[in-house]
Amino acid sequence: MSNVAIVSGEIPPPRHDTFLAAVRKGYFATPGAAAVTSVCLALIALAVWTVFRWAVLDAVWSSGGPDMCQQATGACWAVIAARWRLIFFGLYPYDEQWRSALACAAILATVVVSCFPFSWSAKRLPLVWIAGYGVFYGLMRGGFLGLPTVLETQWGGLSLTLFVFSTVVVTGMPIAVCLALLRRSRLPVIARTVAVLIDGIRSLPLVAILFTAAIIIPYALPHFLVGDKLYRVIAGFSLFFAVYQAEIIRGGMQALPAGQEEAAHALGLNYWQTMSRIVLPQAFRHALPPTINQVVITFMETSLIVIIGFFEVMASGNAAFSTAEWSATYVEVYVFVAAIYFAFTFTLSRYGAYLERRLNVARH
Amino acid sequence: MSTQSGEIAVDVKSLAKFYGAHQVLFDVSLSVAAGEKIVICGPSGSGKSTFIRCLNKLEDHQAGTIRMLGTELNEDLANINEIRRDVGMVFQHFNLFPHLTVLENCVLAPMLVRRQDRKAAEEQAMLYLERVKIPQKAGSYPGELSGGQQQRVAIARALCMRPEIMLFDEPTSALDPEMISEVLDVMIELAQDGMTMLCVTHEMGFARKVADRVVFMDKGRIVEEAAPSDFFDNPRHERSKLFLSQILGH
Amino acid sequence: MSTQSGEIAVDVKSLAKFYGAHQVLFDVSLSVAAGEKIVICGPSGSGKSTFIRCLNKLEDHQAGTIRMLGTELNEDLANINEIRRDVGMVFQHFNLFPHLTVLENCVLAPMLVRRQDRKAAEEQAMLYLERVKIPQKAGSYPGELSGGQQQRVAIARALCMRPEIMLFDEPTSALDPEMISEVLDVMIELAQDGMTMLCVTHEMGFARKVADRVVFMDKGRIVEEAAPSDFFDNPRHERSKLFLSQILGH
Amino acid sequence: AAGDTLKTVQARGELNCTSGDGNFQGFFEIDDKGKWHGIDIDYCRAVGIAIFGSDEKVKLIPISWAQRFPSLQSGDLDLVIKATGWTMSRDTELGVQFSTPYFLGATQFMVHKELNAGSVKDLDGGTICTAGGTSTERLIADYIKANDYDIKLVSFEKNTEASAAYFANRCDSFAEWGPVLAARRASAPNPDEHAILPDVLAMEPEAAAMRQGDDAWVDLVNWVIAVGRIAEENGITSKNIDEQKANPKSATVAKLLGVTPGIGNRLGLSDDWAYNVIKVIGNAEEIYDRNVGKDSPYKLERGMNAPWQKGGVFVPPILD
Amino acid sequence: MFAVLRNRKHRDIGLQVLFIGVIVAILASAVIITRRNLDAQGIAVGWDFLNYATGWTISFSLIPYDINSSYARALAVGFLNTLLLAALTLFLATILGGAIGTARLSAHRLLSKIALVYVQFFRNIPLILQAFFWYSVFTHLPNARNAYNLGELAYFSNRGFYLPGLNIERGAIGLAVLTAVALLIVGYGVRRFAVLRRNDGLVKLAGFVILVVAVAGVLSSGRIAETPLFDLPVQRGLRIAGGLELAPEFCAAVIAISLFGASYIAEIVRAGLLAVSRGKVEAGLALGLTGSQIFWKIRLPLAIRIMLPTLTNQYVWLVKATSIGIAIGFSDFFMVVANSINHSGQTLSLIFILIAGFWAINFSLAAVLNAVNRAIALRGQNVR
Ligand SMILES: Nc1ncnc2c1ncn2[C@@H]1O[C@H](COP(=O)(O)OP(=O)(O)OP(=O)(O)O)[C@@H](O)[C@H]1O
Ligand SMILES: Nc1ncnc2c1ncn2[C@@H]1O[C@H](COP(=O)(O)OP(=O)(O)OP(=O)(O)O)[C@@H](O)[C@H]1O
Ligand SMILES: [Mg+2]
Ligand SMILES: [Mg+2]
Repeated sequence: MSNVAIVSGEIPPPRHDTFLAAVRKGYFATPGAAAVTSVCLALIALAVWTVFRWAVLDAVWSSGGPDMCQQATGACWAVIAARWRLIFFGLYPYDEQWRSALACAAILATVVVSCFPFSWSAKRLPLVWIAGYGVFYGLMRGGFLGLPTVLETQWGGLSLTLFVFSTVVVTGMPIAVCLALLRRSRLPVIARTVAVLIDGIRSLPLVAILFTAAIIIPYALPHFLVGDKLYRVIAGFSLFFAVYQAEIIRGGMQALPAGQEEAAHALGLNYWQTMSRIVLPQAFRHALPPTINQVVITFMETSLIVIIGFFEVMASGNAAFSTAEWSATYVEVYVFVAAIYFAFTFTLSRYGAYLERRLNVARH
Repeated sequence: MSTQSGEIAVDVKSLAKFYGAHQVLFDVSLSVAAGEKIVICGPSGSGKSTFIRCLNKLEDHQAGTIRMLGTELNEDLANINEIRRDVGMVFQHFNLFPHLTVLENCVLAPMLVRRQDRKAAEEQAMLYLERVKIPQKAGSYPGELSGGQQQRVAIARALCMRPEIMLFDEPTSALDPEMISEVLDVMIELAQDGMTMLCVTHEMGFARKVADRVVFMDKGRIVEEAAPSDFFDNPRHERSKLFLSQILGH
Repeated sequence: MSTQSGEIAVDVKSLAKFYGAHQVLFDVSLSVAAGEKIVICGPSGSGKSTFIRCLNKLEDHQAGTIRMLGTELNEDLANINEIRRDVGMVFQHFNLFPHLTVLENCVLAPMLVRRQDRKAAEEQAMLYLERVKIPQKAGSYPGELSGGQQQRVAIARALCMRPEIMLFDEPTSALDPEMISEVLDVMIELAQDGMTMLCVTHEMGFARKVADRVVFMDKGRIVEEAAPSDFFDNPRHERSKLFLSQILGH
Repeated sequence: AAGDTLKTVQARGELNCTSGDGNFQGFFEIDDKGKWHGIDIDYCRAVGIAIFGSDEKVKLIPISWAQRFPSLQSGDLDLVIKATGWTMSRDTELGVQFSTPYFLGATQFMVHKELNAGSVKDLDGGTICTAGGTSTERLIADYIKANDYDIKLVSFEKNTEASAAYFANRCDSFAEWGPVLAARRASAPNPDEHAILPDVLAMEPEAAAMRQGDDAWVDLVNWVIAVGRIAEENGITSKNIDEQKANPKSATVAKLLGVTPGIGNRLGLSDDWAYNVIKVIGNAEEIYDRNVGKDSPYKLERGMNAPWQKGGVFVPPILD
Repeated sequence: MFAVLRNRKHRDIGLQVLFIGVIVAILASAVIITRRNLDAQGIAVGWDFLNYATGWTISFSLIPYDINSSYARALAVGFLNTLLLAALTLFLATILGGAIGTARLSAHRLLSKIALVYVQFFRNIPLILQAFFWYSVFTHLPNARNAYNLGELAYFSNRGFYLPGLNIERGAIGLAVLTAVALLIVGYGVRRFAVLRRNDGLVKLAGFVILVVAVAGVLSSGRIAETPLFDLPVQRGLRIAGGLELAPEFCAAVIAISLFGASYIAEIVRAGLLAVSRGKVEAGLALGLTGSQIFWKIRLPLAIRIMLPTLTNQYVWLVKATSIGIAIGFSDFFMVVANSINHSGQTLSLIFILIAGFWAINFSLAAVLNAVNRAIALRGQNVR
């Protein structure tokens, strides 16, 4: 900037700094900043080198068995080579695991498709999900076209994790919106009761809820309503997700000036229109980072369904190393499982950041 | 629900309004015939905004009755929605929807409430945006507009609903004189179309030219209510005299 | 950092400002002597708010220089804070702190920035609140005030810092004429105390009475800059003539 | 409901038995192909074979420790065979019924050799890592208290973590069941640095658990366990069973293998059920050796788990 | 009939009655059916076991406990451990999360990048694996005999950290903490609602003195007789004795949960700060407030009002995250319950106790924070 002589006042719009200039400005602006940057870089380099040596240089790859691993100072990836199918597919029958893989892909495709803005309409989204779940269920469960039936109790691994996760979010979100709206209801009795309900449920450990859904609910429901354990557990999990998400949405609503609702009313929009077009879109915008938080948490918490006997990824990983020959390789298996989790949750985080940027246009 | 001239569009009787224990409106009564234009003025904090906010039930009142277009504003749900559909309002603080573009702000209600199709709604919205001189900002978000531009969008948005009664709360406060006269021209046109208008404003020029009556409020009461010529040239009440002397003096 | 009359308080040279690729200020230059009162006017969206927001660096400019009280506004943080301490601003949208009472809004900066003790700060704040006629609302929260009351608080808050230069962005937009004249009186008093003022306003009465110069902006440029008498009676530029004809006409 | 579990199972065409929510070495483990095996699994299969003649009708339901008793009571399970110790509180308060024990679990200690500890006594002032919620934990606590040692016990959720803590030197000793200790030591980076102390804590009897009130069902499970031992006593294995059946060397063997009637209808089964079980699963010794003994990676001595003739404590009931 | 429903008041009443009715009906039928089913299957939910001795040890306990103690006492030990862990981790996670969330928005590129990496890293790796990692860090310190030694005052080893302790009974220490908290709350109330606002400095000083005296009094009442006030750790045999022992399990749990929680709180703080409208910050700038003054006096107070529901959510969640302790051998409430289930087999009763315990903690936490949320809500409506 500064003293550029400008005759007409018509100057070209400012261009962004070059990459190098941006780096210098952002990271090496002052001696202090430069020092901090250097120290950080050195630490990062050290960490990367250590990990690299362990995970790559000194590692035993698929060829070695447990005995070779015992000698090696690095990672023993042989366990993954030997047991990866267990980790990815759990107890799903060995010869049918291609179905599980396809089903997994179907769910992933559904998630990806519904992440694109063009499918965000009240008509398209349910269609996409119904189709996705249809394919998933058909493949996983089988029982037609000569595919042997595989019961829900045998489902496992990544496809189960993804199935539980996506179902919980997809069904939990609408419940969350309802709960949030009820919690803000004008009617004191409803608002209070829902508040107690939300506080009550979110105070419970998820394990207790899953356990209740799996074991105790059958006692409390008439027989025809009991259904399969997996779906009961998903229902309980959804409710759990919903109460958390409801509070997040309420937080987002709290950030809106009252004038917004008033303006909508003054235009004659009814309650639902006001909520769906004015209040919720803005509330979601304010609540996006915590929402992503909650979704990430939910993804990781799917690992708790092991408590009621489902072999999702984490449990399969546990089973993978706790045999006589692989019991020393738990670090490798955990790193592998962590990498799987990281791949998904990190993608979710980046998607959240993308959404934030996209929705940010109008912030003032 | 259409009103012919001569019918009573707004009928307020002995209205009282409290915020908690703090009373801000005292025994306000006002009757407005369909097609009439009322200008409400009065010192800051005298309850003008509160009064017109009561008229479409954005605020609950604690005593008295309000009848809009023949329907009493009470606890009847359907009524309130019907009324709001036919009563437009421009807010003192604009209250644009920041997540929607200017155009979307304008077509939202016509599409949802009046069930217009998008194309018709957009065409009509562009018409009003042109009238308030900001068609070029149709694609911008409210956060990218200057104060005056926002106010004009707020006016266009309310007009897009083609309401029978319009409530304006200082619709020209953020505008420059030039734009004020443009906006007032729009309002005068509307007035000539027979729309009932209640307008909180201190544009005395507008009051003189358009208003059928001027209502002067102070401390939550209607102090004086008169034809503009009477009001300006011959105010009866001490308070009004003082007020007018200040205006005309400065 | 005190300025004697005759010194240059504000010196802007060839200022250019973009929002993204959209240029809103073009080659704006203006020099204001200490103690001078400038009125800035112009149609809505012409860049008035943007211009005065650049003066205390609420917006970055992309070309040109700004010197306030002798210090250039550049990337140096310390400068900017020093400058802002001595440059008060009243926003078009008030921007009161909604979590603080009116009184707390007014004493916050004097206590934190000027290191006044609470008692002195509160006394002074009450003084200014009395001047803008709302001492009784000292304990209320901004959300409980009418539009005009909020605007008055905003003015009082800025004054409590006793700045050397005041930037007003439409300080009377939400006020009724009576209150406008009160507020203008306050401003005139300040003007007589020798405060440098830049005021975006369309109160031409104020401009005539107080301003040393009127600056007329259009489409991001300063179109005309003249003493009020010249400006009103004898505008040189076509655009100004049009603008004035509208004002005086309506 | 109680009283007719066998009929329910037969009507359903499926036996619901336990597997795990993870691995429990030697007792239930998943192989590379996702199939369960282990001692507990073998007994589940044995019960299934006894009822249906083949183990295809056995549904191994993955279930966590906490879930096993409620699932049993709610009827989701017909039988719990999941390394479950026979304790008084479970037997009385919980309303479950135990079979005769099929395994005796011995708790032992692994120590760092550098400590030169000869017995638990030498660990005085030290720390022991173990898996929590197991009977091992309780036994050690009891043992330490009884001997008045100043030893600290740190328990973990799983023995994987407990042993990792031990190997990291967080603890002076790692206490667990024999099979687990053996496996961990074998797979340690340098097995020679660790020793297993001679101290053996009181054994825990592992037994199958069933709902209270169905005596016939308990009988059936008891006899499924028993036939493995009777077969061992008589030298019958899965390999030589057909010769033995063709040519029974004693009245007991003849009865056992269904050559002469009696073993079946008294339990409501067919007379060849024991034959089927042994043919597929093997006798008690085979089960032991395959899963934790000399044919397994654990190479555990049979010790107490042997029949009385071989220095163990097990005595089968009499088949008459 | 229809007209009655169109009236807002009547409809409101009707809706609320209906709502309550449905809820009561669901609950009642659930209770009745459960009763019937449990009876039919002869399942008794017993509580007797609570009085029986557990027979197992707990490695970390704030109250006396040994293997002859009852289940009830074991559960109390676990409950207190969880309380302690929760209090510490909430505190640390809030401070760290606040700092990182703020740094995320910093103009300083490096700072914001580091904060971003922090969030992405700690948020996206399952807590249990992080707990394992920190635990292994602590267990890879030298053993007790070779412990790092800080001037004979403190020792750092893989058996734990040993710091100088106080020879004061634990009960008294707990009481002192409670006293301090209670006094602070009272003090805040007095400051907020009383007329004492003028002589701020003096009032603060008086309050501080009262606080110190009260806490010291409570503490001295718990002095263990005939011991020095300070209890120094000493090396002895296989381990270090005396002093304040911080077990590696405890340290790993605190650090893992705090770092993990901080990454989530950081995002919440960031969202809250972003939701504060720019105009408010600009107003602060225009008044000459410095960046930190604006942050503390304007942005943060406004952001807190926005993020409180979400923050409450996260707190409640974090309290439950303490149950990760089970994986690394810290005896939190969940671990004690799980062990009790395995030992006694009383699953239903113990799950109920688990629910009740977390319910008690979290419900009080949420109730307090919700009350704060209501108390500090912005007043009036035309705030822009
Ligand atoms: N954040 C923004 N992004 C893009 N354009 C903007 C932004 N803020 C303002 N503008 C545009 O800049 C121009 C000047 O705006 P400014 O607020 O300075 O006008 P003004 O002269 O103060 O008008 P008014 O009298 O209506 O307040 C307007 O055309 C406006 O649309
Ligand atoms: N939410 C509220 N709580 C308490 N008092 C309020 C609230 N809103 C408004 N008031 C008070 O009610 C009175 C009337 O306010 P109102 O907004 O109607 O004034 P107004 O006539 O529109 O003034 P202006 O011309 O300044 O906008 C004022 O004294 C104001 O302080
Ligand atoms: Mg008003
Ligand atoms: Mg402006």
